[in-house]
Amino acid sequence: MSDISEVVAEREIDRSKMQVSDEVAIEINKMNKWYGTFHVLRDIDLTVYRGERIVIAGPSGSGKSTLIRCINRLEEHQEGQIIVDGTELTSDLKNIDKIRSEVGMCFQHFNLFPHLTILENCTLAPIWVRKVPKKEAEATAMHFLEKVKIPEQADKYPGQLSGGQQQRVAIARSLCMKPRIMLFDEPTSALDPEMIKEVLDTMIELAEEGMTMICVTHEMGFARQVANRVIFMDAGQIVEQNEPEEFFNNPKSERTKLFLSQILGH
Amino acid sequence: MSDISEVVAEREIDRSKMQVSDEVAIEINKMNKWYGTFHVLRDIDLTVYRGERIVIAGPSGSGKSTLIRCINRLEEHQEGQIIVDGTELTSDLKNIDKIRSEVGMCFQHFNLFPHLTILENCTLAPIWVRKVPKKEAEATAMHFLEKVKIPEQADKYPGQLSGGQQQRVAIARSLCMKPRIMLFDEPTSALDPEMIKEVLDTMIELAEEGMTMICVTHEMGFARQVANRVIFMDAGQIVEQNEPEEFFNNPKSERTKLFLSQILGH
Amino acid sequence: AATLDDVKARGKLNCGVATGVPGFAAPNASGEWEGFDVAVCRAVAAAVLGDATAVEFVPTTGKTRFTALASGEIDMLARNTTWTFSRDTDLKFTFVGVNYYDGQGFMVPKALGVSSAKELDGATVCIQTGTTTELNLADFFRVNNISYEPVPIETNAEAQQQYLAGACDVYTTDASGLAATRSTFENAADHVILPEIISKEPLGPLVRHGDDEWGDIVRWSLNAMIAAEEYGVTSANVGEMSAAAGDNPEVNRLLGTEDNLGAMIGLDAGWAKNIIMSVGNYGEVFESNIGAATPIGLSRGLNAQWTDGGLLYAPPFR
Amino acid sequence: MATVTDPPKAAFRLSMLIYDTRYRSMTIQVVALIGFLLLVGFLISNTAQNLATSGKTVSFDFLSKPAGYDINQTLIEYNNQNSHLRAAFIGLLNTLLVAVLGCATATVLGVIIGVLRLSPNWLIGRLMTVYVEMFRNVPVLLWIVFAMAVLIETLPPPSAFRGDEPAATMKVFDTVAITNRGVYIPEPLFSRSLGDIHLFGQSALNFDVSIDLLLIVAAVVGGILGARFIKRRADRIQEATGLRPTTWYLRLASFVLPVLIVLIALGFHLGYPALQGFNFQDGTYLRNSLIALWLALSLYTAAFIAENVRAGILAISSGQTEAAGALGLRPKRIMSLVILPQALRVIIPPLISQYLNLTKNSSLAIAVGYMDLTGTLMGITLNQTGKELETLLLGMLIYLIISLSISALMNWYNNRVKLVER
Amino acid sequence: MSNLHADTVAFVRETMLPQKEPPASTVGIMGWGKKNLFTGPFNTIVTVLCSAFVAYVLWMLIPWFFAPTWNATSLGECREMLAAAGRVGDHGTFGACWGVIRERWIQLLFGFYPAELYWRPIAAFLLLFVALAPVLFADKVPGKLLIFTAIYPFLFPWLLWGGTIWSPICAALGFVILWAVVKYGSEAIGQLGAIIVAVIAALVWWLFLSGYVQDALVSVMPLAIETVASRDFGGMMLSITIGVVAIACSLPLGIILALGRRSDLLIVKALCVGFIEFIRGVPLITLLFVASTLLNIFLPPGTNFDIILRVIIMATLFSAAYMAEVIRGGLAALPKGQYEGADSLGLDYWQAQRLIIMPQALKISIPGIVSTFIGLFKDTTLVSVIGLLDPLGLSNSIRADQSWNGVVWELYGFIAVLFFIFCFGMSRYSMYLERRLKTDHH
Ligand SMILES: Nc1ncnc2c1ncn2[C@@H]1O[C@H](COP(=O)(O)OP(=O)(O)OP(=O)(O)O)[C@@H](O)[C@H]1O
Ligand SMILES: Nc1ncnc2c1ncn2[C@@H]1O[C@H](COP(=O)(O)OP(=O)(O)OP(=O)(O)O)[C@@H](O)[C@H]1O
Ligand SMILES: NC(=O)CC[C@H](N)C(=O)O
Ligand SMILES: [Mg+2]
Ligand SMILES: [Mg+2]
Repeated sequence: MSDISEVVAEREIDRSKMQVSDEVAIEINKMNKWYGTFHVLRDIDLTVYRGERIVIAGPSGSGKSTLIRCINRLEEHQEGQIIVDGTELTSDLKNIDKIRSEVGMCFQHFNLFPHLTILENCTLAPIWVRKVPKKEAEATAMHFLEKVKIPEQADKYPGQLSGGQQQRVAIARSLCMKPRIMLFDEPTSALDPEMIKEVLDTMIELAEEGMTMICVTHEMGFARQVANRVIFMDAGQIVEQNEPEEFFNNPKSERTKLFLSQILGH
Repeated sequence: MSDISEVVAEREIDRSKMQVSDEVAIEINKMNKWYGTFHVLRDIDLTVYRGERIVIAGPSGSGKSTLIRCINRLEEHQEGQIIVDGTELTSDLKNIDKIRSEVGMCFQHFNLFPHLTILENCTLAPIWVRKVPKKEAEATAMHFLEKVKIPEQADKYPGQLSGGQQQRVAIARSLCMKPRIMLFDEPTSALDPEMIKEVLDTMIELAEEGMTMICVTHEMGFARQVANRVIFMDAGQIVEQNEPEEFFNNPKSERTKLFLSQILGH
Repeated sequence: AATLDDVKARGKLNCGVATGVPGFAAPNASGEWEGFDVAVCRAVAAAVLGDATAVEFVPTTGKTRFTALASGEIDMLARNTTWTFSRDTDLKFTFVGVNYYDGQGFMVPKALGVSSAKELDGATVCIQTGTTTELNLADFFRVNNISYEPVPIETNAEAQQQYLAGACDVYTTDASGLAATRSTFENAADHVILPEIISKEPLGPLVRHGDDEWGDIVRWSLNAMIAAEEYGVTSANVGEMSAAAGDNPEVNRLLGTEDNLGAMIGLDAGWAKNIIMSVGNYGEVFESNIGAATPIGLSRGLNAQWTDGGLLYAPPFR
Repeated sequence: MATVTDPPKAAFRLSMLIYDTRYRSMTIQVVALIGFLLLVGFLISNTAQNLATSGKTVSFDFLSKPAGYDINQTLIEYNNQNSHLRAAFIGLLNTLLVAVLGCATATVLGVIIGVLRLSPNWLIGRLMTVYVEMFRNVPVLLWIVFAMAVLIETLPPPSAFRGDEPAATMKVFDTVAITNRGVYIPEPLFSRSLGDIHLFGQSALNFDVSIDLLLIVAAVVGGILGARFIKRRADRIQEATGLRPTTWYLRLASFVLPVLIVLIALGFHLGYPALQGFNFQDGTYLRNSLIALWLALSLYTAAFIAENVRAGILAISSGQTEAAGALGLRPKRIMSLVILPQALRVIIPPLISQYLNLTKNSSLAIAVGYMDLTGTLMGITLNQTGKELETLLLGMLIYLIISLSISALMNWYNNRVKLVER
Repeated sequence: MSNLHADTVAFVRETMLPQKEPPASTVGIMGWGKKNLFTGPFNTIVTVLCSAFVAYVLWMLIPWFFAPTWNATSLGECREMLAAAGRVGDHGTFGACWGVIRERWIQLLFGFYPAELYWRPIAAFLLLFVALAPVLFADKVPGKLLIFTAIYPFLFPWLLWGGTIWSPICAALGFVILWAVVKYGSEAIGQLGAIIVAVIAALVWWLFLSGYVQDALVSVMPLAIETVASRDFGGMMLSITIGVVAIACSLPLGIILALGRRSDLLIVKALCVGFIEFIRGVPLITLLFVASTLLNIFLPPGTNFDIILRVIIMATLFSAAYMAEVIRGGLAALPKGQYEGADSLGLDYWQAQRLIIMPQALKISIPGIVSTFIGLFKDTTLVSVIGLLDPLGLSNSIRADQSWNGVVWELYGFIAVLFFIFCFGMSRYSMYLERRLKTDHH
C-alpha cells in the first residue's frame, strides 16, 4: 500500500483545478436501510457539493458499499431521503432512470459485458439510453478510451484484457454516459499492484477535471492526495468526517484511530 | 527481487562443501526437440558434473522448462543424446523408470497430491516405486520433512499449507526418492516474497550438501551465491554459460546483456 | 438341440403364456397360473418331469412371444397362437397341433346398434399388435372397401380398458378371447359379439424348429389329452385304469400298461397317466376353464371330438 | 570425464515390444485391435451359426414386401399393401413429428418455468420448484402411461356427444371436440388448392407435398425476411440518428400480411369436425396416443430445460445486471442486450442435449401405441416378419443418425459462440 | 487549498447509534408477504391465482385421497364402499381405491420373491449402505470397511439369487488370480505382459476351470442358501437390483472407456469413442430389445442365460457410456501437474492412475455419477416394455387381474411416489455432496 501512495506522490497533482462549488450534488437526509431486520445504514446525513472528491473508508461490513449503492438506487432505502441533482429517489421509475444516467458507477469486479467488444461495451448505454447515433457514440467512446490510454484495445473482448485494463474500460464505459457524479466501489481491490497504479492514475485525472466523485477505497495515498473529504463509517453510521490531512494526522474518534492504526500498520 | 538476494546474502554460505567432482552426472549431446514443426531446443550440448549447481536463465519461451523436462523424460527429444548417470534416455521404459527415480523434480506449482496427507505424499513413491516398507518410508519422509523444517505438518493436507510450505513439501517429496540429481523449474515464481526465502533456504541447504542441481530461476541472488555455473538460453539454444560472477559482471553476448538489464533493472 | 435334457436338468419347464386372458391364461389370487392354455404347459411338465407344477410361466404379449420362443427364453409357447403358413415356415416354428379351433370376431357395445361387421365403416377398432388378427382386420376392411381406425394395443387387459372407456368402438380378436374378455365385464349383457367370424384361427402350442424330439413330446402330450377324452379316460378314473392293462389296447398303450410308448419319446411309461392324473383330459380341462359352466361359457362347437361332429381328432397311439 | 560412445543402435528385440515406448503403444493398439476383431469375429460367427441352426438368413428383402398392417396416423399416403420400408418411413416421420412438437413445447414450457422459478413471487417460485422436482424424479415412461390413462379415463368418448341431450359437448364455439380418442380441431382447407407435387416417383419413399403448404411456408419465410429487413432498417436509422423508430406493427404486418394474402388467394377456410357415424369426421384429428406422448415428453423434458435455463440465468452474475442497471438501461433492454446473449451461450448446449434425450425417449411411444419407428419397423414389422436382427439393426442405425446429426448441430453452435478469452 | 466545505462538515460522532427495528411493514409475516407475494398489483394477481390453483388441486385431491376403501378386495367392492359413504359424483363414485395397494404393495416392492426370504434383499440393500459408506463418507468412516466394500459385489448377488456360496467365491477367485498374476508377473514379464497374461488367465479360469472347481467344492462342502429364480424378481426390488448392479459394473467399465477416450493411442481411442457415441446415440429401449431378442443370437449356440442378466448387461453397457463421459469430465478437471508430479516420481501409468488420478477424478465426478444413477434407475421402468415385472410391469399385470381391472391412479400414484422418494433423496444427496466438495480444501 505504501508503494502505491509513493507512486501517486511521484505525480504532481494539480489541486488548483479541483474546485468545489456551492451547488449541492447529492443530499442524504436521515437515511435508514435494513436488510431484513439487520439495520445496515443508520441515520445517514451527507451533503456532497459539485466537484467534491469524497473517500469513504471503514471496516468490512460497515455499510460503505450499501451506501453508495443506495445513491444509485441499486438498493432501496426504507427511511429518509436521497436527493441526487435535485431529484429525489423514490420508487418512481422515471426518477430512477434520470438519476442513473447522471451517476456513473465502477464496481470492484468491473462487470464488463464479456460478449461485447470494448467499444461496444462503451457505446451500448449511450446508444440505447441516450439515443445517440452510433457514429457519435463511437467517437465519444474512443475519446474516453484514449483518455484511459487503451484506444488500441477497442476491438478486443474484455476476456482478452488484463484486470487493470478492464477496470479502465469500466471507467471509460461510465464516462461515455457523461455522468455528473461518479461512484467507485473499491475499484482497485481486485487488482495486482502494478495495475492499481494504472487505475488510480485514471481516477486522479478525472478528479483534476473537476468530476464529483465518491470513492470507497482503502488506498490511503489516493485519499490524501485527491480527496477533499474522508468519511469514516462503522456499524452503518458515519463516525467521522474530515479533510484528509486532519483525518489521517489527527483522528478524533477511537474507532477511527483503531482503524487507521490497522490499515496503516502494514 | 533485490530484496531476496540480500536475504540470501545474510546467510553465510559454506561453499567449501560444494565440491564438484569429475564424474559426469548428465551429458547432453546435440539434442534437438520440436513441438510439431516448432523447433524448441536446438543443438543443446551440456555436461553436468556431480555436485554442480547450475542455474538456467533466459527470457520466457526460450525453452528452459522444456530442457529440464527432457532430462526427466517428461518430454521426449527427437535428436541427439541425453545420458543421465550413464544411462541413455531412450524410449526403453526400464531406462526411463531408472532415470526418473535418480532424478527428482520440483515444479513451479508444486503439484502436490491434494487428496493425500503430506506424509503420504512423501511416502507414496518410495513405497510403490522403490518398494520400501511403509515404516521405513515414513521414517525417511519424516527425516526430510524435518530437514525442510515442517515435520509438524506431516498429517495435514496440502490445501492447508501456505505456498512456501507446499513447495518445501514438494522438495521433501523428491528427496524421499533419494535422487542423485535435482531439477527445479522456477520453484519460487508462484510464491509471495516472504515464502520465497523459505524455499531458497531449503535449496541452499541442499546445495551445501553437495546435491547436483539444475535450477531454472530468475532469483539472481540465488544464482550468484549458490550456482557454480549460469546458463543463459534464448530461442531454444544455449547462448552463454559462465561462472556467476563473470556472467553477471561481464556478460559476453548482446542478448545476455539485454536480458540482464531487464531483470536487474527493476 | 436337446431341449428335453435342458428341461430335465433345470427341473422346470419354461412355458410362454398370455399376459392375462381369463380362462386361457391368468394368475389367480394366490398367483398360480390357471387356464386352458396353461393346462397344456402343465401337461407337458407332467409328462416330462412328472410334476404338473414344475412350470415357470413366462407372460408374453402378441409381440414378444415369438422372440421369446426363438431366443430360447421359453421351451414352448401355449398362447392362443394361430397356426399360419409363414409362422410355421418363415418364422421357423413347429406347431404341434391345435388345442382350440377359433376364428376372429368383433365385440361392440350393444348401444351402438351394430349387427354386422360390415356396418363398422369409420369405426375405431382396438387390435392387439403383432397378431394375425391385425392383418386379417386390414384385409377384411380393404376387401369390403370400408374404412376404420386401428388402435394398436399390447395386451388384452389394455384392450379391455380402452374398449370399456369408449376409446374404441370395437374390440376384435379371436372369438374365444372376446368371450373370455366379455365374461369379466360388469355388465356383460351390454356388449355383443357380432356374428361374423372373419378368419380361421387354429390355435395351438408351438416349439422352435430344429428339435423334433421335443416337438414330438409336446405334440403327443396334447394328443394324449384329446385321446383320453375320446376313450373316456378322466382324472378320476385314470388311476384305476392304469393300474392294470384294460381291454382297450389303445388305452393301454396310452397309459403305458402295454408297450412302452414313453420310451420312444424319451419319457417314462407313465407319462400320459401323469398328464391325465394331474391335469385331466381335454374335455375336463375345457369344461373347468372355459366351458358352459364357467363365466366364459364357450360351447364345444368345432372343438368337440370328431366322434361328436367336431374337429378334434387325435392320431392313433400306436 | 567419461566418454560416451555412439548410441548403441540396438537391434530390434522382442522385449522392446513391451518395454520400448515407441513399440509399446503399437503393441497395445495391436492387442486392442486383435481383441476387438476377435470379439467381432466371435459375435459374427455365433450369429451365423445361430441363424444357420434356426434356418434363417440375413436379408433385407422383407423391406419390399407388403406390410399388411394398417397404421392409424400417417403423415403421408399409406395403405396396408405398401411395403415394410414405407411403413418404417411412416414410423420415422411420426418419430420426427413427435420429436419436433415435443422439443418446441418443452422449450417454451421450460423457459417459462425456468424463469418463473426465479420469480420474486415466493408462491410461484415454489410451485415451479414442485413442478420441476415432481417431473424430474419420476420416470418418463410412468408419465407417458399416466398421461394416456388420464386421457382415456377422464374424457368422454365420441358416443357421449350423440343424442338429443348429449353428456358432452364440443368446445370453442362448437369447433373443437375433445374425446378420449383424441382431439378434433378445425382443419385448414383451400378452395382454390394448387394440388400436390409428387416426389420420388414410384419408389417406396415417394410422397406428395402440397403446393399450398409450400406457398404458405414461402410466405412465412418471406415474412421473416421482411421483418428482418425492417429490423435492419431500424438499426440503421438508430445508428444514424440515435432514435429507434417504433417498428413492431410493421414487423407484425410483414409477418401476417403475406401469409394472409396467400391464404386468401388459396381460398382458405376451415373444415369443422362433426360427429358422423362412430367418430367425428373432418377436422384435424390429434390422436390421444400422440397427445399423451407429446404431453408427457414435453412436460418431463421441460422440467430439465427449466433447470438448464435457471442455471443459465444464474450463471450470469448479478454484477452484469447491476452494471447494466447502473448505466441506466431499462430491465427489458438489460434482458435483451446483456443477459440473454450471455445466458443463451450457457443454456443452448444442454438444451440441445435435452432435445437429444427427448428424441430418444420418443421411442417409448410403443407404451401408448403411437406408431413411431419403434412401433412400426422395430415393432410390428419385426413381429410379422421375424427379422429381429435386420429390423433392430436398421432401427438403431436410424436413431444413431438422428442423434449424431443433433450432436453435430450442437458442436457447430458451441464453436460458433465461444466467448473470447485471454 | 480550496476545499471549501471540508471544515464546515468536519464531524465526529460521539455516541454510536443502536440497532433500530425496521419499519413494521418490512418485517414479520407482513413484510415477508409484501416482499414476496404482493409486490405490485401484477404480483398480487399472480399470487391470488396461484393460491386459487393450489386450493383447487387440494380440494380435488384430498377428498379423493381420503377414501374409506383400505379393506376392499376388488374394484367393485371399492365402488360399493364409496357409494355407501355417499361418495357419488357425476361420473359414478368418487374416491381412491386403496384396497389394491393394501393387497399388492408387498408385490410392488418385492415382486414374487418368496415372502420368507424377504430378509435377503433387505439385508442386501442395507449392507449396500455399509459398503458405500467408506466411499461416500471417507472422512467419517474407518478405512478398514473398504474390505467389506470389496467383498460386497460378490455378496450382493449371492444374497439375492442364493445358491451355493462357492459360486461367488469362485468368481472372486478370478479377480484374485488377475491381481496375483499382475503383481507377481510384472517382475518376470513386465507389466503390460503381466496384464495381458492375467486377463487371459482370469478368462480361462472363469470360462473353463471355475465350473469344475465349483462342482468339486460343492460336492465336498455343500454350503448353500435357497436359490431364487430371476423370474421371481420384480417390483422395486428389480429396479434397484438392475440399477445398483449396472452402476457398480459400469463404473470400472466407464473408467476404462474414459481413459481410452483420453488416450493418445489412436485405435484404442477410436474404439472407445465409437462405443460411447453408439450407445449414447440409440434409445435405451432398442438396447433392451437387443437384450431380449438378439443377445442370444450373438452368443455361442446353446448359451441361454437369464433375461434379467441380459438386461443388466445392456443396462451396464448403457450406463458405462454415460459414466465414461462423467469420468472424462472429472479427469479433464484435474490439472496436468498431477500427471507430471506422478511421472516425475517414477510412478508408472497404472500406479499413477490408481494412486493419484482416479481418487481425485472420481471424487469430482460423484455428483455426475449419482445423477447417472438416478437416470438409470428411472430408466429401469423400460424393462416393463420387454415383459419384465418392474413396478410398472407389475401394475399392468395387477390390472389384468379381474378384481382390479380398471384401477389406474392408485397404482401409478403409488409407483410414482416410490420412485420420487428414491430419486429425490438421491438428488438431494448429490447436491449436498456438490456443496461439500466445493468447500472442501483437500
Ligand atoms: N443482500 C444482502 N442481504 C443481507 N445482508 C446484506 C446484504 N448485502 C450486504 N449485507 C450485509 O450488510 C452489511 C454491510 O454490507 P456492505 O457490503 O455495505 O459492507 P462494506 O462496508 O462494503 O464491506 P466490504 O468492505 O467488505 O465491502 C454487511 O454486514 C453485510 O453482511
Ligand atoms: N506442449 C507444447 N506444444 C507446443 N509448444 C509448446 C508446448 N510447450 C511449450 N511450447 C512452446 O515451447 C516454447 C518453450 O517453452 P518453455 O515452457 O520451455 O519456455 P520457458 O523458457 O520455460 O518459458 P517460461 O519462462 O515462460 O516458463 C514456448 O514458445 C512455448 O510456447
Ligand atoms: N389375440 C392374441 O393374442 C392372439 C391373436 C391370434 N390368435 C394370433 O395368433 O396372432
Ligand atoms: Mg463493499
Ligand atoms: Mg517455464
